[in-house]
Amino acid sequence: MSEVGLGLRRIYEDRLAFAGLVILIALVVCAVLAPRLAPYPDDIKEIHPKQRLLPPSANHLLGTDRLGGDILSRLLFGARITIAIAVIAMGVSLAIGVPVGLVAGYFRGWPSDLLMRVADVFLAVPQIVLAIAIAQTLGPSIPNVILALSATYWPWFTRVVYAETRSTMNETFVEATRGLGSNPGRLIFLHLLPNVASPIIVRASLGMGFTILTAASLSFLGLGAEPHSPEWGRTIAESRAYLPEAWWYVAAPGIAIFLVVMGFNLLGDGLRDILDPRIRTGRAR
Amino acid sequence: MAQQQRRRSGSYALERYDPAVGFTAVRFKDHFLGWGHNQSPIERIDFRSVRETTSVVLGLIKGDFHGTDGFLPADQIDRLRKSENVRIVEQETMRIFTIQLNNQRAPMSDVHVRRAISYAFDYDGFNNGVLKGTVVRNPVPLPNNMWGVPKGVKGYTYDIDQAKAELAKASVKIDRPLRLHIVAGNAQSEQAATVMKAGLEKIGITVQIVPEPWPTLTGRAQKVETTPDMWTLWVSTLYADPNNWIGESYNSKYWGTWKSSSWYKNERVDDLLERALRSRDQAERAKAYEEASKIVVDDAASVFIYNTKEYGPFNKRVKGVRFCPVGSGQEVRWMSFE
Amino acid sequence: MIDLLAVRGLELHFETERGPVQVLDRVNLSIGHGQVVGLVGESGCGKTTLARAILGILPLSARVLGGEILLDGVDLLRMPASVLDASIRGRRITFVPQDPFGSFNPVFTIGAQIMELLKWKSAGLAGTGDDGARAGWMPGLLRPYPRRRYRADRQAVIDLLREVQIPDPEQMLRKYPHQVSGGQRQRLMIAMAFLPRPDLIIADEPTTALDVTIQAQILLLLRRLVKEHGVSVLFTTHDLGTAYEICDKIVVMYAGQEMEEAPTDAFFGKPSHPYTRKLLESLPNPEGEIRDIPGEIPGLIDPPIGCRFHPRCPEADANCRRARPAPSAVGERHWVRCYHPAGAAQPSLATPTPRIAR
Amino acid sequence: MRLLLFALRRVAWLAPTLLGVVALTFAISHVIPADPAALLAGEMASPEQIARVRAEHGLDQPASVQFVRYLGRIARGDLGRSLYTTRDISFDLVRRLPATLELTLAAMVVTVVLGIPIGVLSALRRNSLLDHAVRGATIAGLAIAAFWMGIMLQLLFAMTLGWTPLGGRLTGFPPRTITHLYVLDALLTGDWSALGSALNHLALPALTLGIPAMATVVRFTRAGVLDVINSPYVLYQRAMGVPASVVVWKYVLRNAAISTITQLGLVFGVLLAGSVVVETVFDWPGLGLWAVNSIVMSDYNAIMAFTLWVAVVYIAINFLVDVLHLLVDPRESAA
Repeated sequence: MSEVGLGLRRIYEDRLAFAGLVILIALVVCAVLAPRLAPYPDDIKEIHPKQRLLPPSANHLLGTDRLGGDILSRLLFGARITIAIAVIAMGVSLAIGVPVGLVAGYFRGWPSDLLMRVADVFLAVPQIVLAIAIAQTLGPSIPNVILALSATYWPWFTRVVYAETRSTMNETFVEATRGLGSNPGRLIFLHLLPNVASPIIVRASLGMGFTILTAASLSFLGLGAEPHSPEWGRTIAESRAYLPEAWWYVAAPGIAIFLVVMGFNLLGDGLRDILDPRIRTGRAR
Repeated sequence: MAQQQRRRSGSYALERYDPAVGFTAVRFKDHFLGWGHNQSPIERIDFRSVRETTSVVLGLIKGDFHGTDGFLPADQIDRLRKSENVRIVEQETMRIFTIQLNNQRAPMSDVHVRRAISYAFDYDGFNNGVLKGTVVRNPVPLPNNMWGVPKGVKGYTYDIDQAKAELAKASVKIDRPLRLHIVAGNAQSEQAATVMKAGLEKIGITVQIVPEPWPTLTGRAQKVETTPDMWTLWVSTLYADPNNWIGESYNSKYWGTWKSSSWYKNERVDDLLERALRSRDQAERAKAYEEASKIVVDDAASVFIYNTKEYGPFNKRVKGVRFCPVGSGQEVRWMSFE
Repeated sequence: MIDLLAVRGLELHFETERGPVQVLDRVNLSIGHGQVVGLVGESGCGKTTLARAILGILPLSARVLGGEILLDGVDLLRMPASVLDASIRGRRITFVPQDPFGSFNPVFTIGAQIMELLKWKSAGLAGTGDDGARAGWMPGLLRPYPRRRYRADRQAVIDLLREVQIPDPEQMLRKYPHQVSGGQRQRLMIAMAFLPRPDLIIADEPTTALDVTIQAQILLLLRRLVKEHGVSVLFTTHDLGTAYEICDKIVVMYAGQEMEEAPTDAFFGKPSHPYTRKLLESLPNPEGEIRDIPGEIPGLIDPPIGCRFHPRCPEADANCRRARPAPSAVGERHWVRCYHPAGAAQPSLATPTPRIAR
Repeated sequence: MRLLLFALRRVAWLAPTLLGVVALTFAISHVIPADPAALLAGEMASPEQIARVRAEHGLDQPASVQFVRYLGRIARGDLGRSLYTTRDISFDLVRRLPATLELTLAAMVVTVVLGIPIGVLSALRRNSLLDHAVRGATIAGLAIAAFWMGIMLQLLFAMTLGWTPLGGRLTGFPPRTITHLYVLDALLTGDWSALGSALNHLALPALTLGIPAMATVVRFTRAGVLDVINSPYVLYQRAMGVPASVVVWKYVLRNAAISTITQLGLVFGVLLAGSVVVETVFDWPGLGLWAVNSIVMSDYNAIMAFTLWVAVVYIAINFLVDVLHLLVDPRESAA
């Protein structure tokens, strides 16, 4: 575990990455404690037609929405949806992408090539477009959005893992363990996985941010959350009709999205520099 | 969506059309009604189809547009009121808004449940809060300003206790979330649905809101089994007779059309509506419609919400704006620039 | 007469997160007119840094803390970069890089690159007060290449390419770097170093990147050109054999300190510094056994006080650990910085077997 | 000649990917849904109608047969009919294409014209205040939701300042159409008022679409330039006293350009994807908006066609980039 400790220490030293980490911790806290933190937890269901579109004030720090809901409270609950989407989508993508990448990287021959070509096909379509197609066919709902995002993101992991595995395979110790006749499974999980871990972590962190953006876009286009859900992209879509007067209505959720994605990107970049000096980033120099 | 194309242009001839842009019409000189009534008629009209309401309003305020159709969100009308370029012509029309209940399907088959639902909608909150009083409460299956409306029918009010009481009387159990279908991308039906949902959850009924394109909805309404538990519906004027509303909606002989999508069945009402339809005697017809209305309201066949007010925002320079309730639009023949 | 180039007490550090790396410790070095000086030492001893310091192309992290680099008595360290560009670099001092593969720009033809260089540096410019570099930024780029001079220079290039035994020079000028072998590239690099008719050429391990057979040819070529053009050369290498073959004088560096300076014969004849002796012993000798120097090169973040070799030195005593010894003469133009020089002449150790006739 | 061979080799490599994309859209439209026939026939359809649709579209056949037919249709450029407008989809596609093309190209211009110089500057002045600012901005640029930024721009420039229209492509009817790119047409026909209007309408969407892509370009340009600056050949140039201006503007840029060109394909992908959202925000009558309207109308055929179209264009662009790369980088020709 000292390695983890070391990693954390490095993150702490990298100011930007640390900022990212702080943002994300804040996000999780908001999501978990939403019912306690929210000034008006009921406003997820409750409506107050008489106090709609109130500008920010002491009672409503971020103002109220088109049905009188307290925007701050709704944002806090929205954070839950955002996290759920990002985490589940990434989890599923990992669950699909990593094994495929490992297998394709470990075994040579046409099955591996085929797997990689399939991945390429998915990567040939911009994610959001493919996600739209899938989500629309499945019918608009958050679970389907998650499904669509997972179905479109796994190839990124496959790519990374594949490349890493192949290079690791050529390193001597793998040859050695092979020589000792240890079975593929053992080799993959004891030797390859640890080696591909760091690029996966980096990719996942950056992927979270990307996924959150895509998910928000889908909701904005009306593919995600059902009406009056506190989901951030959805809220922005609803707020448009009340511009320019109700500027706070559109500003708040947008900034929320921005901060969270920023958090993941900063952390991701930081991790990339820390875990994987081979990959050069703009920040590295 | 500002659909200027909706305006009738019989007295104007189409000159140019582009679905992405809109169309241009020029005055049709030899229109059978002639133009004697209008000294300086408008020679040329550009109709632009603009998707974003906000753009329409901005255009009106800046004076790029001289008019638009009446159905604008309340908040936009507020903005227009503030502008010195725009004059808003206001009048109650005959376009009523209801939430349809599928009377043939449990639990809505139980009159007490239907009443409970009707008590659970915050009419005042929606009409005067969300829509800022740009509509008027319309508790009956006919536009308030139509003849045949029964006198002194208050209809239902937002009253959770009453709702609970009614629900207690209900014989059926509500063991599933009710599906409330709305017109996809239509902000007002979204908000109405949300208000309905909020109210129903107070009395322990969960609601799932399902956005669907309009053609799908009307399609569903053709069969009782595909008709949603509830859905938002506007009935506007095709012809100025009570039958256009209550008749086509609650006379079971019309089953299968989307207007009658509440699948309401009541011998007495059927009988009354038939008689009203056949009779020549205005007084008798009125009585029949009034009585039928009372029953339908008492049965809470649908949730009757409001009757639309028409807001014709026009550039101050435009004169002679008159409304035509049928198809609710404004007749350009009468208009002129000052 | 004064030396062409004299480095006096040059002290230089590299800034790093882990503190300053003390790469050069008050280094002295002198190069006479027409003299070929070999700067010898293990990699990381600071010879490349010294070479770069003379050219003024140190990395950003480098800090010069003291000393001077005199070219005909003028201190280059106190000269503004523009003047260096205009009248020193590529004019009086030219450069043969270690890596002939990377030192050509892959996306331009060789001809384009040579001519671009001559546009600013051709001998034709010498004497005329003209210098491109002082002419600001964009102007430098837009500056035309006078037709007349261009033709002259191009001819000069082709002649010189013949001289460095490049078959069919015109053809060569049209090629891209990746289409040319390493040996050829290094010949080109050498040619480019001579074209401006410099006084001093700094050749930074010019042969290490090449394989042995090529090395020999390049050395031969270099030596011939040096003799013909009578230029001075600073030749850094870690290979004593190479140094032996072309140098008039050899300077040994260890861990950022120069240890001994001697004419080539004296250097191999009677090496006086313990390190030098170890170095020579480590050469493959007739008996074919290889003796290694015990111990390892110190880290330069906190180098040993005094003589940096003392941790590995059999002779080392308190003095060595206290202060760095001053240069002491042990023979004709033969200096050594050691408290215990092996002064007495003794039978020469292994001299490297020449690969080319001297 | 060599170029041609290279191109052919690339095409051969791309063909399977294309096939795969078609297979993908087929899977989405025919395999995922429980009953594609019901989807096509629409919610209101009676069992008989659904049955008829199933027969018409051969949905009762085994999947393999269906796929072959599907492939054939697509090869013939027949993308089916829109379930909503019942028009031929390829017709809509073609009619909507120019708008999206104009927007994407404009955004591309913004991206490249701004992105590359900024990247170079930030690399040349690395660790300067400017550099830090730029790097911060790029990280931010990649974190902003495009649709939100678009709305904010509208809020500022259209609603508050009133400098630009909220959306749309033009006020009034387009200039005499030659290319259907209004800006170009207006220029060609010298219709200055239309030109002004077109540019005015184009400004915000192009910016919104361009900025995230710009962030990417800046990053890669910066990294590329740094690579070059630290390369031995630049060191050599400096050692030989070639003026800094020449080294930077001639050598560094030329080399950095290569690494940037390879990124353009990626950038174009970003732009294509972005156009869906941006066109919605700015009511831009292009393919993206068309796709979104198809979503609202749950017009599956249209959405599949759009997906397919984007994929094909995306692949084609990447192919072109490879060829371009071959042209600018002599090393490629060796490989």
